[in-house]
Amino acid sequence: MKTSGKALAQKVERIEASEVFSIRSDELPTWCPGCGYFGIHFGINNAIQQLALLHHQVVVVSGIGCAGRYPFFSHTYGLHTVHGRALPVATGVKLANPELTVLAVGGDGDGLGIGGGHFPHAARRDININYILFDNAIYGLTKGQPSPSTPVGFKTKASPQGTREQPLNATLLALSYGASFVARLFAGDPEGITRALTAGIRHEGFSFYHVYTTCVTFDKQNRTWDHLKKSVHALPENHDRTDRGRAIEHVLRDNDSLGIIYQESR
Amino acid sequence: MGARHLVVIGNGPAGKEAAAVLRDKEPESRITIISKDHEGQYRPNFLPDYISGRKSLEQLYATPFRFYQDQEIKLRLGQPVAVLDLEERRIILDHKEVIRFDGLVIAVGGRPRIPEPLLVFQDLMYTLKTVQDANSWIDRLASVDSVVIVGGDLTSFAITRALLQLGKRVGFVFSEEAFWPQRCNDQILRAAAAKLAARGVEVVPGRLKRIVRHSETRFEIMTDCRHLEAGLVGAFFGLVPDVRFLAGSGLQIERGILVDEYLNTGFEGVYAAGDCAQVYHPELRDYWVSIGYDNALRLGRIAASNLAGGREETTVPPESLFCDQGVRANTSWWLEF
Amino acid sequence: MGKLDITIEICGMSGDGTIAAGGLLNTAMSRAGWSVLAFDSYPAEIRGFGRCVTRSRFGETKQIALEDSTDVLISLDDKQSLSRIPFLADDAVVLFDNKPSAHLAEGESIAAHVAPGMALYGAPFLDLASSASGSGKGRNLAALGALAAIYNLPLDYFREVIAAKFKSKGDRVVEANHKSFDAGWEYAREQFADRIRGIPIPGTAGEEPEKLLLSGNVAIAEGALAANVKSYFGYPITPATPIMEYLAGKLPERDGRVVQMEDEISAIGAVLGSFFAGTRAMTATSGPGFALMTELITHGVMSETPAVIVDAQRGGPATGLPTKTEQSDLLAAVFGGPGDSARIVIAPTDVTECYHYTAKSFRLAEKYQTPVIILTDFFLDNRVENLVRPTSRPGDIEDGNVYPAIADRWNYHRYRLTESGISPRALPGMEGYIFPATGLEHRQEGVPDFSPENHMVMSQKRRTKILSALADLESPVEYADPGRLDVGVISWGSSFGAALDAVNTAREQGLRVGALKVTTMYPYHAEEIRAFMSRCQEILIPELNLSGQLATLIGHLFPKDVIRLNMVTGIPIYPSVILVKIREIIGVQGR
Amino acid sequence: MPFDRWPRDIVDPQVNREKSQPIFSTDPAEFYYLGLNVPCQRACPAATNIPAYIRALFENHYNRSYEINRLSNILPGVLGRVCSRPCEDKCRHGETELGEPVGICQIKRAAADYKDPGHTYMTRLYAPLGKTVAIIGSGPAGLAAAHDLSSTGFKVVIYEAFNQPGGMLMYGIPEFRLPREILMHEIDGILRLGVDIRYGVKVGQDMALEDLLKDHDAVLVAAGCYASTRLGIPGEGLPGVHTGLDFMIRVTSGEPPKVGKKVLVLGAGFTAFDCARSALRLGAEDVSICLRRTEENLRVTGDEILETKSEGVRLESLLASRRMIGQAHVEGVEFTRTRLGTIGGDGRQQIIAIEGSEFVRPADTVIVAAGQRREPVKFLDDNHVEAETAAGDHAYVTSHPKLYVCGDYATGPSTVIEAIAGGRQAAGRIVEDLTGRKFREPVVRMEEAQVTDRQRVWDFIPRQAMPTVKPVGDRFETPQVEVELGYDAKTAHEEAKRCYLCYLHYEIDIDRCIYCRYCIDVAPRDCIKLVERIETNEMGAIVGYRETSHWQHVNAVVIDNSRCIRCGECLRVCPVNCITVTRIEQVERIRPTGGD
Repeated sequence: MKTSGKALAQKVERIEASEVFSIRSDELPTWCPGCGYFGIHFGINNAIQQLALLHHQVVVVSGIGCAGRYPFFSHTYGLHTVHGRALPVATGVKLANPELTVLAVGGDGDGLGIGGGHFPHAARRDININYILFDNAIYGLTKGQPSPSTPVGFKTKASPQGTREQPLNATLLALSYGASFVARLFAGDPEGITRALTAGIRHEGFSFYHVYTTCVTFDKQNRTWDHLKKSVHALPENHDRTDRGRAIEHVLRDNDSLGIIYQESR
Repeated sequence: MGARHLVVIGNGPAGKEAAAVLRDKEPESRITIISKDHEGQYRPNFLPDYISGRKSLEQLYATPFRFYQDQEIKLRLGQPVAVLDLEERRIILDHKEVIRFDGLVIAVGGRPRIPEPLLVFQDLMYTLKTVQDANSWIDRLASVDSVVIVGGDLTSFAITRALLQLGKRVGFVFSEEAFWPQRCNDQILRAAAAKLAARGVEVVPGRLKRIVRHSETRFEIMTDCRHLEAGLVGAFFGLVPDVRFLAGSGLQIERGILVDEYLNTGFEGVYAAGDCAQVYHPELRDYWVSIGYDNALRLGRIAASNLAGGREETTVPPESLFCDQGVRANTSWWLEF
Repeated sequence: MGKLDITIEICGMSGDGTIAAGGLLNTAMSRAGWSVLAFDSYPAEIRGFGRCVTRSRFGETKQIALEDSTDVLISLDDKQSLSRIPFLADDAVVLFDNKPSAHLAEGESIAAHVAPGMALYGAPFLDLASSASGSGKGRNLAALGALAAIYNLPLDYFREVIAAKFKSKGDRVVEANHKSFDAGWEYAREQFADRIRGIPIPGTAGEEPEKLLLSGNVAIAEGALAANVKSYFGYPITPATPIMEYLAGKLPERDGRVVQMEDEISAIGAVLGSFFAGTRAMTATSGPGFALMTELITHGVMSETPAVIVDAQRGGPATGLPTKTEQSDLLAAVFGGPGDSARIVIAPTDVTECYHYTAKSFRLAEKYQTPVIILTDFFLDNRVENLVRPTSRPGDIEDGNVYPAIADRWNYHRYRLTESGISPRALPGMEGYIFPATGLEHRQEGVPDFSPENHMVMSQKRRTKILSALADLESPVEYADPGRLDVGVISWGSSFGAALDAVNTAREQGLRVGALKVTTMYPYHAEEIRAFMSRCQEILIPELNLSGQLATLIGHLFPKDVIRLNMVTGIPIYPSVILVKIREIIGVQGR
Repeated sequence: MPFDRWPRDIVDPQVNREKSQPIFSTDPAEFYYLGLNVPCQRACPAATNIPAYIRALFENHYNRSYEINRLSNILPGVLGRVCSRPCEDKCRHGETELGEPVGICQIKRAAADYKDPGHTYMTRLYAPLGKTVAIIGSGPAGLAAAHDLSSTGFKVVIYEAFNQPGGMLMYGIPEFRLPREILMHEIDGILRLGVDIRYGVKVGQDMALEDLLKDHDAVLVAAGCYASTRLGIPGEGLPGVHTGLDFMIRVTSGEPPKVGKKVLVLGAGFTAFDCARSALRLGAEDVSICLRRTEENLRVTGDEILETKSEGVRLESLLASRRMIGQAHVEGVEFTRTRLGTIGGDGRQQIIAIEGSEFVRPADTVIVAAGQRREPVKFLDDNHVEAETAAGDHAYVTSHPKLYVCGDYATGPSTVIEAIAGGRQAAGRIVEDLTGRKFREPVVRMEEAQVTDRQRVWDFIPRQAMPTVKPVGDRFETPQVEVELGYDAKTAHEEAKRCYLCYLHYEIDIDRCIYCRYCIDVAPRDCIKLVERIETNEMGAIVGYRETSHWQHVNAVVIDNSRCIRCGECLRVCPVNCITVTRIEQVERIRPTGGD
């Protein structure tokens, strides 16, 4: 229903006064309009603001890909590294200065493909970094090739007969790699992202956030907004997030539940 | 930007002349000419001779592009004006670019006029105002040998002469709407008809009722007295100022944009000159319109000079104005006829 | 208009369909009989970041370089196109959308910058497409339609290529695009009725064998297919990805496969493994991926395992300028990696050579048991030329493997010392020839041996082998009159076309100059190059890197310092730039 | 900043949302919003719900479309032909870059033309209140007031000086513009409510105003403007000189005056045009309309000017009449030239007659259509009552407590739609004064709307031309030939598609927006903005946006409804379904028992 002009104006003024967006950089993001990354960006920003982290105490490390651009749009320290190497670099940053809040961001190609070898070891090492995987199941920046999380049968120019490889389930991987904090999230639910991050950043150890998102430009068939909005749902209320085995069992059964799936108690 | 931005709409003789004078008077100002034509400035009065082959295309074009470059006049060709906003002192071009101005000379010239009752036949008649029009005439004349002229303005006599030179048969249906902006009176009409007939033109009596197209090169023209056939029909009812974009601007338009003897439109810094202007004559206590190349140049000069701070009056000897039914015109062509 | 030579440029924001429109234009023009050389540039980001430009040069004779002056500019986004203004010819034609979605301040429209003498054609592309198809997406096609009308281009070809391009998306998409195109065409027909230009239709239409529009990348893939490649292992990276995508559509029909690997390290690894087992395979990458591969490439050198690697160069270092052209990987390709690891490096200069050199590279790799690196660059990869479908040259694609003799069975030394350095290579599955291959230094049998003598001998063997390949590699080609030359221009890769174009113009102007094309980068034909140099007063080496990498590699063959012309602008070098330099060296003013 | 502004779980808000009840508001800010964003309805003096009736016609609900009109403007079939169309001047579609306004009026006519022949409009009737009101005059104002008063429960008696109802509709508008059966049909629909009408009674002459005031609880004077303004120049009394109104009354009553070959019409209003065109139909050969200013200033629509010129009438500008020439009969008019002067307070250039520029135009008939003014309805003592203009032009009350005025009589000559609106407002005033209650009041109705099926291609449909009788000669066969033929049903439907439906309000819910700009990407024009601030006026209505391209300062993505053309593209792409559509329109709230 229509909001009154006054209420709308006041809402905007409240947002302005809150300075909640001071966590954004000055640059308009270059992601395609409609990209799910905007939702993730929104969620991450709100978490940083909500936790009242000092912007200069936050470092965002990225690899290559559309998500690799992230540091340019965030009013924090940023390090745009090379393809697949965000995690080792983030590890170095955190070890060098444990005071910093370190966020490693990257896409599914970056983190599960070329950088897939770093993922288990970051989890094993359990350094207190936050790894946010923007999983749109496609290589967007290179114009739409299948990625390690692309489902079987997905057709692209590089896979005209449809992909044959089984997709990787990043949540399941993280659980089995021994990550001490695992959340599964959705770009269309920035509030959920904020909630998970506020918990995960406080978590002492490697926190992994698997975010389902979209590529509106190159994926019109699989992980679209419409499909995601229909399939995702909250974790069951009785979900026990302290039991790794049960968490794995749940994830094997249900690929679409969102929330903090596992957190090792410290 | 400290310098004034002076804009001239129209790149005809009046517009070009105005810009040149402005450059002379205000060396520091930014000057822009906006023209909807794609070609450079040409002499419309040479078009009949161009059709008959007595003038070349080169002779039509009056001012080379070099001139604008040397004078540092920005020439925007092929860019029609959509809106003139005198309140905000800005022009919105058809492609939505917004141009602000400090001073303005409107010198848009005219477009061929078709009287409203004949609008239904508009597509069947050729007019003559631009080089493209002339080229269309040349193309079509290659395959027809008879032409009917309806109307009867000053250009119609020039084209009739050109057609006779080309050996075409010419029929002429006078209209009381002819001699726009004047109307014909019987006396002139008889005199004109006699002159035309003496040159071998078939002057058709009666009022134009209908035009029927039988084929691309066969038209039937019906007056209330006669039917006749021709390969091409030309409409010559004078020009009306090409000022559709002025609607709602606040400028007063009758047969032209009404301006005072200093060519001011009543709005500060906004002038009109050339065929599109209707100028007040204090001595005659009436408005007059100018027709023809030399008049346009003169008005362009005066408008520019006044925009640049001068106070030059348009002085035309009353006796040089042709007057009929309360409408006066000054034309070099008239004398020729 | 006399002899046809027209450069048409389409410029827009990424997302405007600029590249697609350029592709359609090139295809249609090629079908209609024109010779085509086209090159697009687009930003790394899919949307938002930047400008897309397609430049197509059409002519009656084969075009070898792009010039810096544009005859026709189609502006799909004026903000982006403003940057193209300086490149417009004095009598250029500019098509633009005259109904943008918002008001523009003075100067923001391209119309503000079109000089008198140029011709401005305004048509509401967006509105035309929206009204014809309900969506503004077809604005690029409306623009093409207007272009086709203004130049009286043969309509059927456009309709055909549009149908072909969108066929896979269904009839409705085809129809929508046809409608947008027609809307542009009809609008222009009507509005510009008296400003139709027309250009001469080449007399060759329908007479010559049908020409294909090939990009360097597709030619490489086609060359590989001609050589019967079985596997492609790769990882997405601009500008090499199209090779993978093209092969992905072709290889499965031929019992082959494309495997997208998890990174470039695994890609080169799989290629080496495949050749080791006797099956032709390849990979393609660009600078950053190539850097990842260097270790395994040197492994291929050490273990004498064949491999075919395309390094599609882009702006560097590091991630660099993914969508810009540069020729700065030359020394890395020739010398990069640990140890003395000579390998074969070849660099085609045009699309046809992309085809032939790739086709041949498999045989070279097999025969000389070494990785073969094909150096291309963004410009060459993406530029499109139309040519008669190439077929492989005799001998190029034959099996190059040197198999061991029956006599050596049960007594086989994989790395046996020979005069040429080439040791017969057995393939797994051959009974009686079992050997270990290793990246450790090894004896003739293949077992590790770090003794001083052995390392010396085996290093020399590998070097001799590579040098002996010269006989099978393309010699430099001279383009010059006999006798003394004031300036000799040596160039390589995609820059050579511009060099030759400049030299041709200079010769027409009566200057004594010549060009030398070098396509074999390592080992190189020192004698032939020296022979050319010896009759030149000065040697000019234009190339797209800052340090002058070719000049560094071969400059020592010339007694004086060679003159370097280096540019790292991200765009191809234009003939006019080289011509100015030639005239400057000779001491003539102007172009 | 509270971070609990995510009042949702992950469900598609479009799917599970319950349809909410409409809200009614009297907040002035919402009225302001409507004025800015539904400009057609605001431009209509009677506040006709234009988008709603166009949409109804689009859905082929002709009856419904007619009824929506009927609710506000009482005489849709008549207005569909003769309305001055203030709405079309304000139509969004007519904004500079968007083409031409929707043919709102012609769609209205189509609704009237194509409703079921047997369709009867059911007026909501209240129980009789036992009070009576007399209305002087049965023109549009009187009829509208009679309609409202009668349906509210008053006994209404109309006193009409002529022998037929309709006032200017019957006597001022020629039949070629308004066929009489259409007019009578709609008048009957009003009289049917129980309105008594006495013909041939001129109050103040045939009957005393005092008697009326005695017999009725209120008297509403809606007697129009029937006194012709004279130019006050010599020779106006000559035979062959007519006033425009008298000329039209004689033409419409079937006793047309003789017209000569050359006719000059002095005047610039609708009447001047009607006179000129009627003169042609009476056999004149050369008809000119003489204007003091130029065509630029005419209130007449462009179509009307074009049709008039096509019939052969000439428009001549810059003429001020000085005197009529002639002895026994008019032979011509002496004019002076006028010229433009300085810009006056109205922003227009003053027009001054030039002394000494006299000249004569010969004429056989001269029609002076210089305007009308009211002829006061007088008491027996020759006094009459003035409207209390202090309370505004539409105050309707007079210094006499039982006497009210409306329509042209109150305002001076205006338009049919203004008269109808005035009549209805005067009726409301009377009702309130006599009962102390309000039965009707304007409110803003808001209701969540479903997405429309509008298609972008419809925005490019050109305005459908109104077919007229062609060739022009066929119009003169009888003076009754209606010149405008009306849209056929298909054309009307096509034209209806063009309406943007501005009554739909698109809004981004800031609480749910992820700032992804998908909507901006697909927007057809700069209608969605990245804003730092929203500017409001003292009422709290939005008046502007402070835009920014600095990511840090993008506090909201907002839809500027005054730029929005309701294409719906944004809504179709929004990934988080945060765009809502509200149908917002001004309606008349009817209180069953009346309210305060």
